[in-house]
Amino acid sequence: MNVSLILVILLFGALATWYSGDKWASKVALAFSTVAFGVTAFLTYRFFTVDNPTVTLSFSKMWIANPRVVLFFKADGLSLAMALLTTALTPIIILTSFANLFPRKASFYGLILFMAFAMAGTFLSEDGFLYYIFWELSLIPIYFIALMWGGGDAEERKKAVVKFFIYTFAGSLFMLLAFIYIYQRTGSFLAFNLYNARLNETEEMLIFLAFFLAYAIKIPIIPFHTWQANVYQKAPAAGTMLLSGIMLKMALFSIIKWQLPIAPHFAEKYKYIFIALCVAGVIYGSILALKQTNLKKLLAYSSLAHVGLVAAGAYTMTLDGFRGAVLQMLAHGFVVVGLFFAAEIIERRFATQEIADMGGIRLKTPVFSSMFMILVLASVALPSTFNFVGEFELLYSLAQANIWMAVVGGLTIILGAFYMLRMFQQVMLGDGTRAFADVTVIEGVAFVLIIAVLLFFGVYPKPLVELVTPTLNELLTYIKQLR
Amino acid sequence: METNLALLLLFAPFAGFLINVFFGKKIGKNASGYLGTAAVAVSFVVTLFFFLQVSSTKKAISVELFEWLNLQNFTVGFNFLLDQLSLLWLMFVTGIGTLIHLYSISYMHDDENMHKFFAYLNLFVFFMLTLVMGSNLLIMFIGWEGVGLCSYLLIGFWYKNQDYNDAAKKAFIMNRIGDLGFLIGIFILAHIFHTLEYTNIRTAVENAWTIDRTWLTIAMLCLFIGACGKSAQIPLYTWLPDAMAGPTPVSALIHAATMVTAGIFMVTRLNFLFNLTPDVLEVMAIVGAITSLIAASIGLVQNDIKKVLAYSTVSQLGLMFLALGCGAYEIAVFHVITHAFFKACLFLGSGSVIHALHGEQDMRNMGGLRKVMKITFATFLISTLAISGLPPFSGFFSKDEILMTAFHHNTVLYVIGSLASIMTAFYMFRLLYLTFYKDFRGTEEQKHHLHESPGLITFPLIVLAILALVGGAISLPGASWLNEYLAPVIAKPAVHHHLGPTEYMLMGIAVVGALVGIGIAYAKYMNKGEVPPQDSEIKGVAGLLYNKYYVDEVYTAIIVKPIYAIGSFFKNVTEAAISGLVFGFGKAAVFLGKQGGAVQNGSVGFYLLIFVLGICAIVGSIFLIK
Amino acid sequence: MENILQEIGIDNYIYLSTLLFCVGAFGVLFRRNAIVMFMSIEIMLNAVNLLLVAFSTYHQDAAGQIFVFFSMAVAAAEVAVGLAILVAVYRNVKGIDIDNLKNLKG
Amino acid sequence: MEILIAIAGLGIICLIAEIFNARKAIVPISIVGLIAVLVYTVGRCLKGGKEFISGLAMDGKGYFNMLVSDKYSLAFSSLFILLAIFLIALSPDFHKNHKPKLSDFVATKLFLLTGAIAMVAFGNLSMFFLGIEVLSISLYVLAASEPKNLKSNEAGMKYFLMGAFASGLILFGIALIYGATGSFDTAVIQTKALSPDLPKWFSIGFVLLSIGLLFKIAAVPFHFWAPDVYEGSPALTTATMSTLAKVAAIAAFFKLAYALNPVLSGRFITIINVVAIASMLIGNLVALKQTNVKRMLAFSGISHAGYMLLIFQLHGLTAAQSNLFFYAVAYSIAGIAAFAVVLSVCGNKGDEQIFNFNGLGKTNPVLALVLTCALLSMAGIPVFAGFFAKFNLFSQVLSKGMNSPSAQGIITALILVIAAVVSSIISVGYYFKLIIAMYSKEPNEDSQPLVVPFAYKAVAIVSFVLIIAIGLWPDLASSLIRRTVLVENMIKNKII
Amino acid sequence: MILTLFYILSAITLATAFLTIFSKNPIHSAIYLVLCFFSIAGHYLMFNAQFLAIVHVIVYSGAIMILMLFTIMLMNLNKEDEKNKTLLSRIAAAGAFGLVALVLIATFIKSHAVIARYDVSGKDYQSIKVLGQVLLNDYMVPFEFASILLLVSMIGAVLLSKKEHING
Repeated sequence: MNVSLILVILLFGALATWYSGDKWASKVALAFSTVAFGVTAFLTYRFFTVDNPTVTLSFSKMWIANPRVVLFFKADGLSLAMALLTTALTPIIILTSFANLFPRKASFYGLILFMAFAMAGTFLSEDGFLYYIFWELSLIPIYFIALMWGGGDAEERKKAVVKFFIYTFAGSLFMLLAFIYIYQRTGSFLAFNLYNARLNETEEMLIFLAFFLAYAIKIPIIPFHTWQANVYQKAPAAGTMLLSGIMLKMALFSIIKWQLPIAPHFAEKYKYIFIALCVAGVIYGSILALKQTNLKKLLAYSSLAHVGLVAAGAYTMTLDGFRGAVLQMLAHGFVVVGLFFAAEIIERRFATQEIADMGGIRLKTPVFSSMFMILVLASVALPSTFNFVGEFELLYSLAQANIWMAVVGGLTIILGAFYMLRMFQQVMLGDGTRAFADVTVIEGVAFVLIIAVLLFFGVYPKPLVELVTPTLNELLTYIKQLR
Repeated sequence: METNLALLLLFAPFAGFLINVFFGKKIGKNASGYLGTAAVAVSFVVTLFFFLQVSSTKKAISVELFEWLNLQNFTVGFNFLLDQLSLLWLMFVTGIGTLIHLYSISYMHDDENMHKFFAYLNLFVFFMLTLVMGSNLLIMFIGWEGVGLCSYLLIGFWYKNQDYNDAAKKAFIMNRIGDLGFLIGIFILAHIFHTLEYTNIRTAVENAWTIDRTWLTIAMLCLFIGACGKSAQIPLYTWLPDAMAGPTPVSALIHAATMVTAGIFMVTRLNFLFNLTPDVLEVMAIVGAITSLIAASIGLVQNDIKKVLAYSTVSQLGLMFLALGCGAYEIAVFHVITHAFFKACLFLGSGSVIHALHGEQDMRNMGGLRKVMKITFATFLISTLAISGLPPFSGFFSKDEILMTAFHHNTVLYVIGSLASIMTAFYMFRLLYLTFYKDFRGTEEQKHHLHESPGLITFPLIVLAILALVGGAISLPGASWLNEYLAPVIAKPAVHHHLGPTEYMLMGIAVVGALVGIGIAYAKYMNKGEVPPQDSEIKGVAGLLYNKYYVDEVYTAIIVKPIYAIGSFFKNVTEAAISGLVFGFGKAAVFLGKQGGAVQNGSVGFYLLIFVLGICAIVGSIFLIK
Repeated sequence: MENILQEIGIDNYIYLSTLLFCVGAFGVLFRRNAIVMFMSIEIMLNAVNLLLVAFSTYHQDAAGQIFVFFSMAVAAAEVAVGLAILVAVYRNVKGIDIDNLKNLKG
Repeated sequence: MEILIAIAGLGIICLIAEIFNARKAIVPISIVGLIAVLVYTVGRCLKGGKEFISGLAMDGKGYFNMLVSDKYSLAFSSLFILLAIFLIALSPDFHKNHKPKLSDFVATKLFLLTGAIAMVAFGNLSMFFLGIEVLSISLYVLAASEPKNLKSNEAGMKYFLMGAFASGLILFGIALIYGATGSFDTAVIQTKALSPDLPKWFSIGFVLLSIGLLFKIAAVPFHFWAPDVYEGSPALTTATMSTLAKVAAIAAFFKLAYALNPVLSGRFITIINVVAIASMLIGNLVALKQTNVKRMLAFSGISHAGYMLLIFQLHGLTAAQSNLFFYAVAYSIAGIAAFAVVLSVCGNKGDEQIFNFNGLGKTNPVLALVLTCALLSMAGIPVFAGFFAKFNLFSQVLSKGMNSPSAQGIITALILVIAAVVSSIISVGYYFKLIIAMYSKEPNEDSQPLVVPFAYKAVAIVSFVLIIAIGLWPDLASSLIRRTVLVENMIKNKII
Repeated sequence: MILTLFYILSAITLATAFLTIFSKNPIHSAIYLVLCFFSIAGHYLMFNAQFLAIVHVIVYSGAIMILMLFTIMLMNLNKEDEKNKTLLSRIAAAGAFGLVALVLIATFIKSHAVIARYDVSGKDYQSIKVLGQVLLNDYMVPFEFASILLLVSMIGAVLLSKKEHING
């Protein structure tokens, strides 16, 4: 039993879902994704228990002779953690869509599973080429999900989605070039070999920047973020959740796994520029979130701010920064899915995303509002939520790098509280007369799962820390050694 | 055993919270109220147990649960420390908490969300306990933010009213500003000491590590900013008066007795560090003094009964910081305790009044309640005397010590503090007179319904009044039990002044000052029978004061508005520009495509012409051009 | 027997066929009558044939001349097909003016 | 040789079948025959065959080195045969209103195939020339094969005029090469080309020949015919042109370039680079505004020609031919898949505007899926074949640049790949226009339910499967042209 | 003497070629073209390639030009009704002609190969016999392939001009 099983289940699940027909699609998808999560969790458990887990649980097989590509799915702490995120969120996301009366459900859920497959593949791949393939592959389902099941004006949506696709595609092509370039040096795409490519200064710069372009667009880091808010707004909730919950983590993960170890010298030399850029994104996103009148857009910009901090932490190239980044990725994944789900629930009931049209919901829905509140609080990183753990480590790593970065980045906890509470106030509080049904059982289950994760790991993040720390240390050793 | 008891202490309120959240509605209002009260009472009992134990053994109890955060340089565990300081705090937190819970059962009885109220209160107590019990800064931070959250929830308890929600939000955000400072302070301390445990830091300090004083100063300053946020000091004090939007028991518990003293607790906790940074202490003293004066001056003219009390709280907190700034931690703690007694009593009393008047808070519409609400009046009077600093009430001792310390520290600060005290005496008596004396100025209907509050409300009042009366006993000048008790946790005890002539003179001045304040109030509101004018008629200095020096407006103008303006700029200019740039690429591509399409004009002759020119170009460039 | 090129020089033939080729190309560019354009293309092909023959002599090699046969076959085939297309066009538009064929563009 | 004979024989059988009123048998016979030939060719391909260049003079002794059967020609021949099978399979339904002409169409396509094979398998320039002429003339005929349709007339006319012009140029080039070397035999030319006293005519001739071929593959600035002709021709002819003809031309160009002079001059490469960049960018840019699918694919084809020209950034001939072959396979099969869908959708409508595709995702999800994958493959998105094709090309260019001694080499390589990447990005814009039409627009109200003939569907699905299969096992395609591990294993296991 | 002959023939060739292009009437063009072909045949004769010259005249003048003339007659095109191209495109055409001629000639002049002596192999290389041998031995494959070419053009011509019987 090794990690490739996760991918097989997800891919097979995608096909099965597609064939199962509209009536059963959602259930089949849920079943498969849950199994995938179960397998991932079991593998994680095994990871702690077996000897030499990276060997036992990895999968490696020659794929293409020329270029030399190996089907290498590696089980290390980092990849397992990200796979856990993916497989844990997928069933939740599927659950959140249960109430939606989509046409062509089979394709919809099939695409979701396929996307989960691609994303899990991205996280598990140890071979750069393979990684790139999964990276690109994950674009296609989300494109269709957003295009076909999205809301709002069709023309506007198309524009936003195409812009998103072209933009991200553009970025990743440059990453491909970078990979090819290094491959010419190493003759192999295996991460280890790529790390040891011995590039000179100019080469490192170009490669770093190529990677940066890909990741900056995907994460997004300002000023490459313009696709984000529109797509988040236009895509169906499940799509937005996939995008913000998992997909953008692909890029953050990649910074740690690929970009920094491959171009460590350049990164070390100019890291402050990138940290500053990311931190600027934090402020920029927060301030923009303040001005939003559309709920989903507000959440989008808040996401921009949060991931900016994660990226900044990753660029500090310290254990704290890396670990904080990973933990915060996981935390943000859950919380953002929850928040978008809350937005979706409101949209289902009120048929609007405009904050101004909402209000007085708390009056009608004690359960929903409590859950929403908890999510809001987690999002503003209240201690004892998972997000705090991540954010604390991130800010601490920034403080180690440069105290002013931490101060500026830390403004997020003020501004974040500002816009999130303001949003909550306008959306949920106040007086209102419109009817608003409280959460259904399925919706409630999704919320409870998310909240449980956020609170549990907020208090007891140790398992995750123990999972990722050795791997991150290893990566850091590479980075340091190569210096 | 100790661990389990400590956990019981900590989690009893949390259990109360959970039960109230999930089953509150089912078990009914009274049950949920009593349950909440019982939960805190359990904590109180356990605290008492520990308190007695520690008082006798003089050994701190520490409880270690599990590792929480794991950073490169240090780890943070869920560890709790029950030493003299925390137990002292726990005593009055749980004690007063229990009383206020009890009070709330009656006070909130008409509210449909009573179970939620108790849930929040319990949660608050839980977080407050976490804050106090935590053995490191980060656990304290959990409580620190947690109480802020509960404060937010409780201020906005009546969430239908968006003004209340605004107040709640404001409280949370202003607290968060402080929290950022706190967090940065933590970072620097962690960087310096590689630990956040108080005991470890203290050991490190005492072992005379070479510590970078600059960074330490910055760290302590940051922590002080945190304290400013939580304890409502300049410039982060404006949330507290607004926080009065919450139900009165909340104001009593959170915004008078417990949460707002978290800043003082923190500073006292870290006194061994603050001792190393006299500059920060100096700043603290100045900020405290100025806060106390400004808040008191605003309090002079407020007409909302709770607002007056709120400003009074800010002012008293300022005095406490003045004491801290002078390095007299025990004295600050002393004042915290006495203040908790009398201010809680005052708030609860005002709550009783408001309850009787069905929500009326404007003193201009009160008066003459003395006759109807005898118990309330009596307790209120005692507390007012206490806060005004008249012997032998508890406030006299604590305040006097502060002023005395300030006098020895810096005369200017002393003068400021004294002025604030005089003002306090004035406005408290103004409050008393306007509320309880003369004739009732409200509507007939209100008058008709006037009544003394039920026993559940008056009982806590009586208890607190008694405490306000005798609370000074714990630290009598010259024979302070408190100082001795706290000695293990205070690294450098305050200089204890022998009661010499200067000291007696200062006491005299204080008493006289208080009397002067009372006298003016009497003259103005009893003799002349003045009633404060309507809002629109308040002008001049009074207007300035009444509008709180326009600080809120200034903040809006220099912080909030600019942020929104920047936001607009970002939204309308930068976003549009970046987006335009991206789309610009697309548009440019389409434009070029159109041009290219236009060349494709369908004429074979033209195509061939280009063909031939292409040949010329290629052949020429290969063979003819050097 | 004397190589005739000794007298004339291969260069001259190259220039001649190049010129002839260019004249053919010119004809294609200059005229709008499709049939004259066809003729111009024939001129171009003939220019090449001439060159091939000249080179054949230059190398004293038969292959060049053989190639000319192929070239002729190609020319014939092209003309046959071209004229067939021309007829089809003529049937539709009643003319062979190439400038009338501008429907496909953009 | 035997391949050529077999195919020509099939063509003649088609013609005879018509005489004997066995019209129904034409297509099955041709397809079965071609499959047999394909199997034979692939078998030969895998079994052996010399490497291209070194094999130029060796194998064709029996025919005076007129045809060579090195791996390169065999591999490309098998691709052409495969494409022809698809194209012929599409014929009967496409020409169902012109039944009497079916034999002509099929025979023409078969002859066209012989031309294409001759173009890559030549060992002598005369074979090359005749091959390209057979191909071109067949295409002129096919382009104009709807005599009553003015568009078809115009397309045929334009193609003919310009094609004949280009043929003249090619001929001129061949003549000059002959003049310089005194032979049409590639092996002889190759040796002579390395001798120091080679007259300059040779390179002039080679350049003119190249220009003629650049015209055939529709590279900028010789691309103007392509969109008009593609648009005007019957769709099946367009499919032929954009897949078989283009691929054959680029294969022939590459072979010619390295068969005739193994060392190309730097200037020539520079020109090719400029042409490549211009083709990629202009093709994709102009495609953005097209509303006619065939025209769009024409411009897309121009840009693909540009990509394929990158192959001249040579770092190792073996790798280059393999990369070119791979690209050709990926591009042409995706093209077939796309055209199969275009035929299904527009076959009876007479025009190929994008709005005809509206709502295809709902009305016929399978076809929509096929077209989507074909377009994604052309855009170079993994895991489709087109991605590996682009990947290989980029690798090759970068590898050339990185292994060149001068800094200029790497800069050139970077410029080329970045231009390629930018144009890929642009291309997504119009490929997705079609995809969007299929998935996010409602079906046109007046449209009748689509009746898709079995052949169309079959071709679409088979080519779709191929796109994916080649994407998943890229070695599959490379094995034909190169000794891969796969081949080694097959030989070891005695499969071949 | 031969050189003079060359110049004369060349002059005729070029002149008739130009006249072909400039004649308004297609018939005149055709006739000038025939003349041009004859002059080219003259060149062939000068090279002593008699067989080729004859084939050339037969194929070009006899077959191709007749085909063209036939088409012209068929379409009744023997009128001078062709509109001129616009002045601009004519100038452009002339310019392009000038340019391409200049470039090519210049290239050839630049690459002028100094050839002191032209080989005389003494072998017979262009008699009918030799040509036949070469064509049917060495060039047998292309020769056969040319048949396919002609077949294709034949099918094509038929295909394009065949009347359709829908139910045939």
